[in-house]
This record gives sequence, C-alpha cells and structure tokens, in this order.
Amino acid sequence: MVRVLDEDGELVDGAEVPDLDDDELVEMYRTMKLARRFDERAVSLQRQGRIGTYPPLSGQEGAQVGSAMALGDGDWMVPSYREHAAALVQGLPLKQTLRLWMGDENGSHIPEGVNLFTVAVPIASQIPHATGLAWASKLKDERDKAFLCYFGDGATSEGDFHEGLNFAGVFDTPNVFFCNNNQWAISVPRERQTASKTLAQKAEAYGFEGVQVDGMDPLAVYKVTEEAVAKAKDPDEGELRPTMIEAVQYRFGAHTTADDPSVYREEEEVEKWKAKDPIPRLETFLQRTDRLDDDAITAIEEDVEDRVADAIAAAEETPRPDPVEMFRNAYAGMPQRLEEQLEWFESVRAEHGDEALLED
Amino acid sequence: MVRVLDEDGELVDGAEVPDLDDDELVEMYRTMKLARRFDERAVSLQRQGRIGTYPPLSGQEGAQVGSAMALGDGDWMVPSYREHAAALVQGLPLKQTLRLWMGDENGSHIPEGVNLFTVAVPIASQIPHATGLAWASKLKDERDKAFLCYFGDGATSEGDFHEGLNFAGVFDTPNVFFCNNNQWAISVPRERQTASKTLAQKAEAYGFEGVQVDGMDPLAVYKVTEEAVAKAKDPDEGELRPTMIEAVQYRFGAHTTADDPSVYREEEEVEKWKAKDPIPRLETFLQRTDRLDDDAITAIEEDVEDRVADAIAAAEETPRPDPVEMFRNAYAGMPQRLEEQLEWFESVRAEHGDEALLED
Amino acid sequence: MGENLTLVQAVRDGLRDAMAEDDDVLVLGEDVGKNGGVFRATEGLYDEFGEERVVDTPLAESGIVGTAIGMAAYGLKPVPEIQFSGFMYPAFDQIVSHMARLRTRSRGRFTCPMVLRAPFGGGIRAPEHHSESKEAFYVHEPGLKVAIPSTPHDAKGMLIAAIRDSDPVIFLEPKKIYRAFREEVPDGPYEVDLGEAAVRREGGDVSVFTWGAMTRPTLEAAENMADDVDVEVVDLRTLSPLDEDAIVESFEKTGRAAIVHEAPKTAGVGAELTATLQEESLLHQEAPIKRVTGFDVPFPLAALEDYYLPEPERIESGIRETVEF
Amino acid sequence: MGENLTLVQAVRDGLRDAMAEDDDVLVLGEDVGKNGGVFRATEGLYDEFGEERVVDTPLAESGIVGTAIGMAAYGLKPVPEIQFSGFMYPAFDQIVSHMARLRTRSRGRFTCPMVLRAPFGGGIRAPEHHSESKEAFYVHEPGLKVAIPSTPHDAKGMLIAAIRDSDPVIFLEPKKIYRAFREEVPDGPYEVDLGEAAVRREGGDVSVFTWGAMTRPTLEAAENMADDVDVEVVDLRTLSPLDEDAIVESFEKTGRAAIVHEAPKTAGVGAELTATLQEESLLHQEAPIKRVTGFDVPFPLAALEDYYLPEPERIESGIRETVEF
Ligand SMILES: Cc1ncc(C[n+]2csc(CCOP(=O)(O)OP(=O)(O)O)c2C)c(N)n1
Ligand SMILES: Cc1ncc(C[n+]2csc(CCOP(=O)(O)OP(=O)(O)O)c2C)c(N)n1
Ligand SMILES: [Mg+2]
Ligand SMILES: [Mg+2]
Repeated sequence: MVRVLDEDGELVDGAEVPDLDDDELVEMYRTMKLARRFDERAVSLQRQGRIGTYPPLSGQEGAQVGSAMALGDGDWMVPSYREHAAALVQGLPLKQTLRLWMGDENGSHIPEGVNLFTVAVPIASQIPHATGLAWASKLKDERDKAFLCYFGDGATSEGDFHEGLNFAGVFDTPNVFFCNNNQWAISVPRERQTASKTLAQKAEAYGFEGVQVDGMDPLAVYKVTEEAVAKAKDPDEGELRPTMIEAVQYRFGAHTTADDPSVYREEEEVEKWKAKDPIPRLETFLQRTDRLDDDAITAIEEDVEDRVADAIAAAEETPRPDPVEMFRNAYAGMPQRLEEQLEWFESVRAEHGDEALLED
Repeated sequence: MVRVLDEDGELVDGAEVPDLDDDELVEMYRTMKLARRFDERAVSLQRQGRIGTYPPLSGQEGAQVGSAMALGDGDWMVPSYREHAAALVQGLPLKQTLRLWMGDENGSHIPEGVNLFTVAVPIASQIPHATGLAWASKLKDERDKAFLCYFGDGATSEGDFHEGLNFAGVFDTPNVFFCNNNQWAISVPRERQTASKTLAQKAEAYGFEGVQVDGMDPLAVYKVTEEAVAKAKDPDEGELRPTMIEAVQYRFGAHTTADDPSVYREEEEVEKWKAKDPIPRLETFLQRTDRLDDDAITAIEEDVEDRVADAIAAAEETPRPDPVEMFRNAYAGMPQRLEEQLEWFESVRAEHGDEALLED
Repeated sequence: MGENLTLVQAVRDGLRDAMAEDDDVLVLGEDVGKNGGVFRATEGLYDEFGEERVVDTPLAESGIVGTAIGMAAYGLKPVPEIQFSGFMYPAFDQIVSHMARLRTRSRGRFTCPMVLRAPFGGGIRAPEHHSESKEAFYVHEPGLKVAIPSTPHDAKGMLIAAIRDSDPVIFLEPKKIYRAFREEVPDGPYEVDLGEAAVRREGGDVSVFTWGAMTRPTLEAAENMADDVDVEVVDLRTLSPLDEDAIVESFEKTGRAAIVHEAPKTAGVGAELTATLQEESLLHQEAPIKRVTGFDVPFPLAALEDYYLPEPERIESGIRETVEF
Repeated sequence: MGENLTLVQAVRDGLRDAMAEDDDVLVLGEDVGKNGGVFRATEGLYDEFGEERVVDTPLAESGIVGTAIGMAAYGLKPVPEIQFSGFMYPAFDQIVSHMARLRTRSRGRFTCPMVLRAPFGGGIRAPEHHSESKEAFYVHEPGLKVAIPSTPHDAKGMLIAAIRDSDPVIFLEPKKIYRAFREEVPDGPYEVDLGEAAVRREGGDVSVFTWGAMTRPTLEAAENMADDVDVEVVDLRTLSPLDEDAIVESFEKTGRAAIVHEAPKTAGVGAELTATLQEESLLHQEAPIKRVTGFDVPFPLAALEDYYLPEPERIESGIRETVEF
C-alpha cells in the first residue's frame, strides 16, 4: 500500500513529497477543509429539511482532493454520487452540488468548459461511460487526456465494473479507475463484498496494473494518481494505459442522511479510522514543514466558512425549476404526444393552481 | 498448464495417470468417439434440413468427457449450449439433444434423476444459476455435492460471469467453473476478448483458485476437475471451495451451422490445433498401454454408429409437439386470458387447418 | 387478534410468518440482513432466522436474482429484495430470460418459485432512479406474475400468497405509502389471492382503475367530487394475471372509466386496461377512457415530482373529462 | 439511380453511406468487424473503414451500450449492434437508465446521439431468445425513439435519419424479412423521417395497423379478403414517437381497426394504439379494435413458432371479427 505520510503526518521512510509547490499544498489543505465544512453544513441542512437526502464524504477528502488535483487541464472526471470535493476541484461550484441534492437537475448541468460528467446514481453504471469517453478521445487522436472514474468498493461487485474495465484493457483506453474503498457499501462490509484479498488485484483480470494506496493520505493519493494519469497518456512500451487504484479509506458518517450506521457497525471501528483523518494529517505535515501557521489556518477556516455560506445562500435563492423543464429535456424536440400532455398539464395547473398540486 | 498426455499420446514427464480403471479409460474413449460421430451426423442433418441450427463440438470432446466423468453420482452439471458430450455422460439421451436442436422444448425436459440443468442460450447467464444451485445445496447441508458449470471464453466478458463467480467466492459455494476456452467466440479471438494473459487468472478477482489445463488432454482435464470437485465438497482449512478451470482447446468446426469460419480464421491455425486432437491422443495412449486394440476400436466404431443412428431415428419419429404445450407451460395453471387466447387460437386452427398455419 | 401495522410492517410480518412456516423460505439482497433493509422491511429477521436465511449479498442485482433462480430451481423459496425497483434493470436479463422462462424452457422440469420484492414508485423525494414505476415491463413478460398491494392487510396476505405460489412473482411495494397509515393485520399467515381486484369504493357513474400508491389520491378525488359524481374505485392489486372479470363488471355497470397510474402514459398498463375494456365491452362504453398517468418523461428529481405524479386534483380533472364527455 | 437491395443490404448500405459522410460515425458490437455481422449487415465495412470504426468488441452487451453512451457524450455517433434483440436485456440498465436519460439528467449538457441496432422478431427457426419482439419495453421508456423498418427503402432512409438524429434511437430490424424481397434503393444518403407512418394499402372498410415483418402477412391477408372487405394497411414504421395523426386519420375514415404484432398481446404496443384510438376517436369507432398478436407465452422454439406468429389466416380471422361485429 503506497503511503507518503504516516498517521501522524510524518513523512514515511523513503517516501518523497510529490512535486507540488507550497501554494498547491496549502490549496490542497484548504480544499479539504472546505469539503469537510461543506459536508457538515449539508448534513445539517438535510436535518432541517432544507435539502433532500445527501451522501456525506467526511473522511474521504484526502482521496478525493488528492486524486482530483492530479488531473491536468484537459483531463476528465466521471464521478459517483459522493465526489463533491473532487467535483469542486474539477470546477463544479458548490452551489450546483447543493442544487442537485435539493432535487434540481440543473445542479447536473455542468458548466461548459468543466470536464466533469454528470452524477449517475446506479452503482457502477458510470464505469463503461468512462471507458467510452476515454475511447472516444483516443479515437479522436487526442492522446493528451486522461479519464478518471470514481466508484466505491461495493461497485466492484457489479457486472458493469467488470465489463467497463475489460473494455478498457482490450481497447487500451486512457482511463484511471479510482475505487474509493471506504470499507462499507451501506451496511455491507468490504469482506462481504468479495473474497478477493485486495480490490486492486481485480485489475489482474483485465491485464493492467492495480495499485493500493492509503486513501487517507492525500499526498500518496496524489502521487499514484499522477502516475496513472501520466501512463494513461503516454504508456511505456508494452504497458497498458489503464490503471485501477484502490484508495483504502473510511466513511466517517452515515452512507446517506437516510442511513443509521449504528445499526451495523461499531463506534470503535469508526474511532480507529478517525485516527487516520486526512485533514489533521496534512495539517501537521504542513505546519511541521513551515508551510502553514495558525494564522493561516484561521484565515482558511474563515474563508471556508464564507464560501460554504455563500453557496448555500445562492442555492437557496434559486427558485424551483419550471415544470416545463421536465417536458423540454426528454428529447431535443418535444414529440407531439408530449406537447399534448404538457398542454393538459398546464390546463390542470391553471385550474387548480400550484398550491393544490404541490404537497408540502 | 496442467498436462498428462503430450500431443502424441505419451505420458508427460512426471505426470500420473488419474485413478481410472481400464474399463473407465476405454469408456472415456468410447464416449469421445460417440460424441465426435454424433457431431458429424448432426452437422449433416442440419445441412439436409432435418434439424435446425446446431453448435458443433468437434475438438472439444476431451474437455467435455474428461470433466463430466470426474463428476460423482450426486454432482450437478450446468451446461452452455455446446456440451452435448458432457450432457451425454451425465445421462441425457442423445435423442433429447437432437430434439432440442430440432426446436422442441421437450429436448430440455431433463429426465428425473439426471442432475443436469437445462441449456440456456444467453451467454454466461447460467453462471449465477450454478452458484445458486450450489448455494442451495450448501444451505440444505448436503456437503456431498459439487456443481460444475460450463461456459466459453467469450462468456468471461459478461457481467454475469463476474457476479456469479464473486457470489461463489463470498458464499464459498461448492462450484467448479469450467471455461471451455476454444479460442473463439464466434469470430472474436481470445486475445480480443480480454487483455488478461490467461483466463484462469481471473479467479484472482474472486479470491479462489484458477487452474489452466490442456483441454485437449482428457486425462489432464479429468484430473484437475476431480481435484476441484473434491475441494468443492471438502476444502482444506483456509481454502475456498470454488475453482475456475480454464481448459485450453479449439473448436475445429464452425461456431454453429449458421457460421462460416473461413471469413475470420486461417485454415493453418485449425490444422495446428488438429494436431492436438484429443481422440487420437487418447487412442494412442490406450493402445500403447495395451488397454485397446484394433478389434476393440472397430467394435467401438460400430457401436457408436448404431447409437447415433438409433438416436436420430428416435428423434425423427417423435411428432411435432402439440401447440397446446406452449400455452400450458408458461405458468403452473393457465391464466384466464391465456385460456381465452388458446380458445381463439384453436378456433382459428380449426377453421384454417394446420396446413395453412405452418410455413414450410 | 391482529395488530395495527403500516404497510412496510405488514410486509415484514408477512416475511416473518412465511419464514416461520417454511424453512425453505429465505431472504437475500443488499442491506437486508444486519441493517434490516433500507426501509426496514426485513428488520429483526436476521436476528430471528440467522445469516443463512437473511443474507446480505454483494452489490450485484443480476447476481442476486440469478443465484435466487438457481436456489428456486433447487427447491428453496428465495425472496430476493432489490433495494429500489429502479435497480431491477441490471437484473433484467435474469428476470425476463430466466425467472420468467425456466418452466417453459424445461417443459416444467425446473420451476422458479420465487418472489422478487422491490419498493417502487415516487413521492418520497428520492434521488434519481429511486422513483421508478415500470410495472408494464413485467406485465408484458409472460411467465411472471406482478402484484402491487395498496394496504397493509393486502401487503401481508398477497406476499404470503406470492411466496406459496409455484410461479415467480414480481412484488412491487409502493414506498410512498410504506408508512402512510396503519391497518389491522391478522396475526399468523393468511392469503389474499393473487389475481383478484378489490372494489375500494362503490359508485355508479364512472369506474376508476388504479393500484399501489395511486389508490389513495384516487379515493380522495372520488370523495372530493362525491357531491355530483358517484365514482367507483377499483384497486387492481395484481396486474398479471389481470382480473378481467372485475374490471369488465365495473365498467359495464358505469359505462365510463378512467385509469390512474404513476408510470409514463405511453405503453403503460393503462393502455392494456383500456384495450381490454373496449374489446370486451365496447357496447357499454359511453365515453373515451381517460388515462391519468405520469408523463412521457423520465421521472424528475424531488423539486418537480409533485408536478409529475397524479394527485387528487389532476385525477379529478381527468375523471370529469370522462364523465362530462 | 439505385440498386435492387434486400432489407439487410439496405441496412448495410445505409451504414456505409452514414460512415462515408460523417467521420464520427462508428459501428461496434459482437462479430460486426472481420466477420461482417452474423446476418452480414456490416459486411465490407471493416475493410472499407478499418478496425477503429468497425469494432469487434468483447462479448458484453452492457459494455457495448455503456461505452457507446460515453462515446456519444464525447461527440461521436456510435451505432452499436446487439446481435439479437433478445440479448439487449443484459444492457437494459444502460439503455433505460442512461441512453434514454442522459439529456434529461444533465439538462441538455450531455446528449446521447446514438443508434442501437438489433435484428428482431421471429420466423427464422432460431434457438431460444433469438426471436424476441419486445419493442413495447422501449416504447414505454421516455427519451428513446423506436424505429422498425419493413422495406429496404425505409430501412436505409430511416437508419440514416436515426444516425443523424440528436436523440438515441432503438433501431429494430425484422430479420425474417432481411432477405425476403428486394427493392430499388437510392444510391447515397437520404432520409425517411422518423415519426411518420406509411399507408401500404388504401382501403375503406377497416384499418389495420402493423409494423416490421408483420406488414407482409397483413398485406397478404388484405389481398386474400379483397373480394369482400376493403382493408387499409398502415405500417407505423416508428413506434416512438407515434404518428398519432396517421392512425387517427385512417381510423376515422374506416371506423374499424385491427392491430397486428408479433409481441405478446398483454401490454404490447397494440394496447397503446387501441387506447389512443378510443381516446381520440371514440365517436368514430364502430367495433372493438381487434389485436392479432403473439400469445402471452414465451416465444416457442422452431417446432411451434408458426403457431405462435400471426400469419395471413389468423390475421384475416381477426380482421373479419372486427368487420363483422
Ligand atoms: C445498481 C444500484 N443498486 C443499488 C443501489 C443502492 N445503493 C446506493 S449506494 C449503495 C452502496 C454503494 O456502496 P459503494 O459502492 O461502496 O459506494 P459508497 O456509497 O460506499 O461510496 C447502494 C447499494 C444503487 N444506487 N444502484
Ligand atoms: C447474451 C448473449 N449475447 C450474445 C449471444 C450470441 N452468441 C451466441 S454464442 C456467442 C459466442 C460465445 O462464445 P464463447 O463464450 O467463447 O462460447 P463458444 O461458442 O465458443 O463455445 C455469441 C456472441 C448470446 N447467445 N447471448
Ligand atoms: Mg463503499
Ligand atoms: Mg469460445
């Protein structure tokens, strides 16, 4: 298992700090803090009924931010539903993440120029898409783009994981398959998911490299992802482009706000993993190496607080989308039958008023 | 790759003849001859329009008969569509195989007491069934049964292969997954199917053992299958029950009678593999070890000819099934709507007569 | 003596009784064991029956259904759960090619007595794919039965009937009403026959056919218009096989009909009911049969779902069109 | 100037012209490359366009459709082939959850312009699962278009229209008539608009709606009864979106209708057509609309398939019931 920092934020023997300048390292820390704070606020918004079901990411900031920062400008990201921090690094405003979990598809209208695919909820189904995107790029002879796809430990059991990775091997597509092994698929522990010793070794079945990395060590994650991205674009003779990365980590909170983890796991286990929290680990490292001091931390915390508050305000100010949108986005042009349905809907709506149609 | 006989039918250095008595060894040979002859006749019946599309097995007798003979009385077999020889060993009359390819579902009504699942055509879809059958047996605490499932090299790319094997690993079911790697999935060569070096190594992903065997060496196939069957029933401490066997072999003929392999493969390649033909290989071995002489071979050939002829006669004498059968077998009891449909059908049939309804 | 239970509790109770009466019954799926199911439909079963009969599986729907088919063929009575009906699609091949056809394929040598349960339908403000109601897919597949209860009493009785059935049943549970109300549910196993519709409200002016979570807003619409229109509400309960007699009888009495379902209109089960009614009873038909359904668009996320789902006002408007024709 | 082509040759010709005019078009699937497709629908394309644009894939339908979705989202125009429509089920999740919904999910940021081709329907004495006709599944899924040509000319023109369309199209090719007859097919690309039905035979007594391979036996039945009944035959060609105007117009002219399809009756597309007709035109309806369809059983193997499939005699009996009502 690849590691750069140990649990106390000390450099592991023989490990090298990846090639990031001081600003970038501090930016990594700031983004992780931002993600953590966003997460806390989102969970509490859900409790207050201000957003819908929400999948928290606390504990997984290191894997998300470390890997996302390793992407270059032209590279693409294909997320699962939990990669709010990674998507943020890639350029998605937090407001949009909130809008999505408020139940507004516009949250998934990724801004032009942001190389991020939309969240899709069916587990592992995004993996073949990632292979297809990368394959298309290769067919267009781009050769300078890598396609990073996130999924969980549970996702590795789905047929689409298998088919997507197998196609990537056969067509030698510029993919990085990044497994956020957070030990749990809702209530199902990693050991129940598969009898395979590691998830990384599943890459064997597809003829390309698998790597296990400490997913709560953002520097290690950055390093292995950067290498995988480089290989995807320019492999050595005889090497296949794709890599599967297993980032070993832990989900501190519930699976989603609808889940109660106390039913299926011990608080002790959570505590054990909290000792590996990526944020204090990186903080300690940055402090000890004089890249960060208490004032800077305070400034970052204030900044983060503001940014989250702004995103929430912006998301909450956005009005409910017009129901016409759901009719308009099914096809490029609205079929006649759908137009008739919309007409009827508008007549019923006019007759009864929105008050009557909307439950509270 | 496990081997007992070399291509000339000589014992490989250090290899041991599996624990089969002389009669059993001759029976193995007889069954392979029977399968080969059956196959030739079936292909020609199809050419004469006497049966429908048929998937030939020539070249694969060693893998099928060797593995099937390794099953014990209580063991089960889950076939793909090409395992006519294996099914024969397991107890399915050749007549039924012919009826199936004549387009009669009764061919798939496996006789009571024969532990054989029905052929299902969707590739790899039978693999989860095999896991489920084995799992059920384990839940019933039988512990003395193994469940052998056949599939092709192409099948390893399907999601159902992945899910079926993964469940087997997790629930430690008494399965033997037997891959007939005949180098081709219709026109797609093995190397195009996956970038994985061997198919056997795909077992890595599920935490259990994978073995590669010379599939044109019936003795080697017998040996590895017997071991896998034994392990499925009674694994050593710390060992998982399932095994994946990759039997490396070749399909001498077309994928089915509807296929023309000359479009996608070289005759040279076929010739190279014909040199490994399992039948002369076993014949030579049995002759050299005085288990078989020319007279016995002649007698076997005559016997085989008769048995195939009898099966064909019996299959051809069987009348077309009554169309009522298709209505009667959809549910345990016929729903009212279906009864009405049957009634209407019978009235139309009475009005116009079968002549009019049946195309030729 | 019974208990006042919600629909999801009744499901749980039905599972419990079925498992208690027959050792061959087992439950499997994602998070059904230790966690008791994401809707708690299997709560307590793991403790009562152990991990061999209440099985947490890997995250693989085709694997869940496919292995269940093997178990059913081997004499067990598996009751797999798919966490949401929108996640049945990865198992679709196993459902239509195998669950539905094993009996036909083997001419009865192997059968597939199993019940595939899934919470279905919208109305709970869930993420995408968590609000599907594509019962029509399964109704169109011969060899399957399709049951959708709308009350706690039916949920338990139909589930037990489904588990005892010798054919495969798709059992869709309207999750919007999992906890909407309570009803007296008898202790111990009992059956509510599959294939029998229930008249939920008698009326003489117009018949409204519906099922699942739409039964309640339909009844509400019927009450709201009770002053001037006498609406009969028929809850189909089982969509395959259809209770043709019941719908024809009601329709021939009223001469007018509306159908209410959540699924998209085009090629939904409402189309089948309409086609059947005009086939059987055209001479009784006094007005076009109105379909009040979901629209022909993907089910929207939470912010728009109230606009998508038929509710009492929309249902009333639809019924009135038929009545005033 | 055109050529006399069979339907499958016209498909090939359409693919060829589409690939020649647009470098972004590519074909992928099992055995479509070197082998030219098991029905030879892609014959010669591998040699002409090379292995990057005519791609032999691993045996994995979900992988084929799923990667094609990714390619479509990235600006290519993939035309995946599924070898038989009965093998679309392993890809069902990708089809309904992604192909159909990418535009909706991303509010138009990503789209999925691709055409999923598959030979479909019975009548060629094929093994199990090779004779499926479950077009209703796809018609019920919003976001998809569904096209089924019945002539070589339409096959080429509709395929080109589908490939140029900016929405995903399920393109089902009736394999029973892949080689049944020839027709003059223009050289070079041309479009037959999706969403337009074609009147194949004008008549005043009864309208028969059908599509795909059923068009020919329906026309035959019409001829057989021409002495006493004047049958109009409408080939729908595109099932989603439906050409409502065309079916309503024909029905309002004749007042009677039958629908012929291969798929099982219950919840088939025939139900939708019937429901739509009585919705729009009840006052013109003079008799129940008769559905002449496959039965509600799994498609049988070869020995019984002639009994399963509607043929001219059965179709005639059905039409007469409607006419004589
Ligand atoms: C195909 C499918 N099946 C089931 C679900 C329900 N579900 C949502 S998340 C989840 C667990 C996912 O676990 P994992 O892949 O480890 O990702 P994590 O949530 O831990 O990040 C399940 C079962 C789903 N979304 N899609
Ligand atoms: C799900 C599915 N997809 C496609 C097919 C069509 N098909 C039948 S056999 C075959 C190739 C199978 O190759 P392999 O698994 O190697 O088995 P083999 O025929 O070589 O024994 C294909 C593509 C099918 N039967 N099922
Ligand atoms: Mg996880
Ligand atoms: Mg093969």
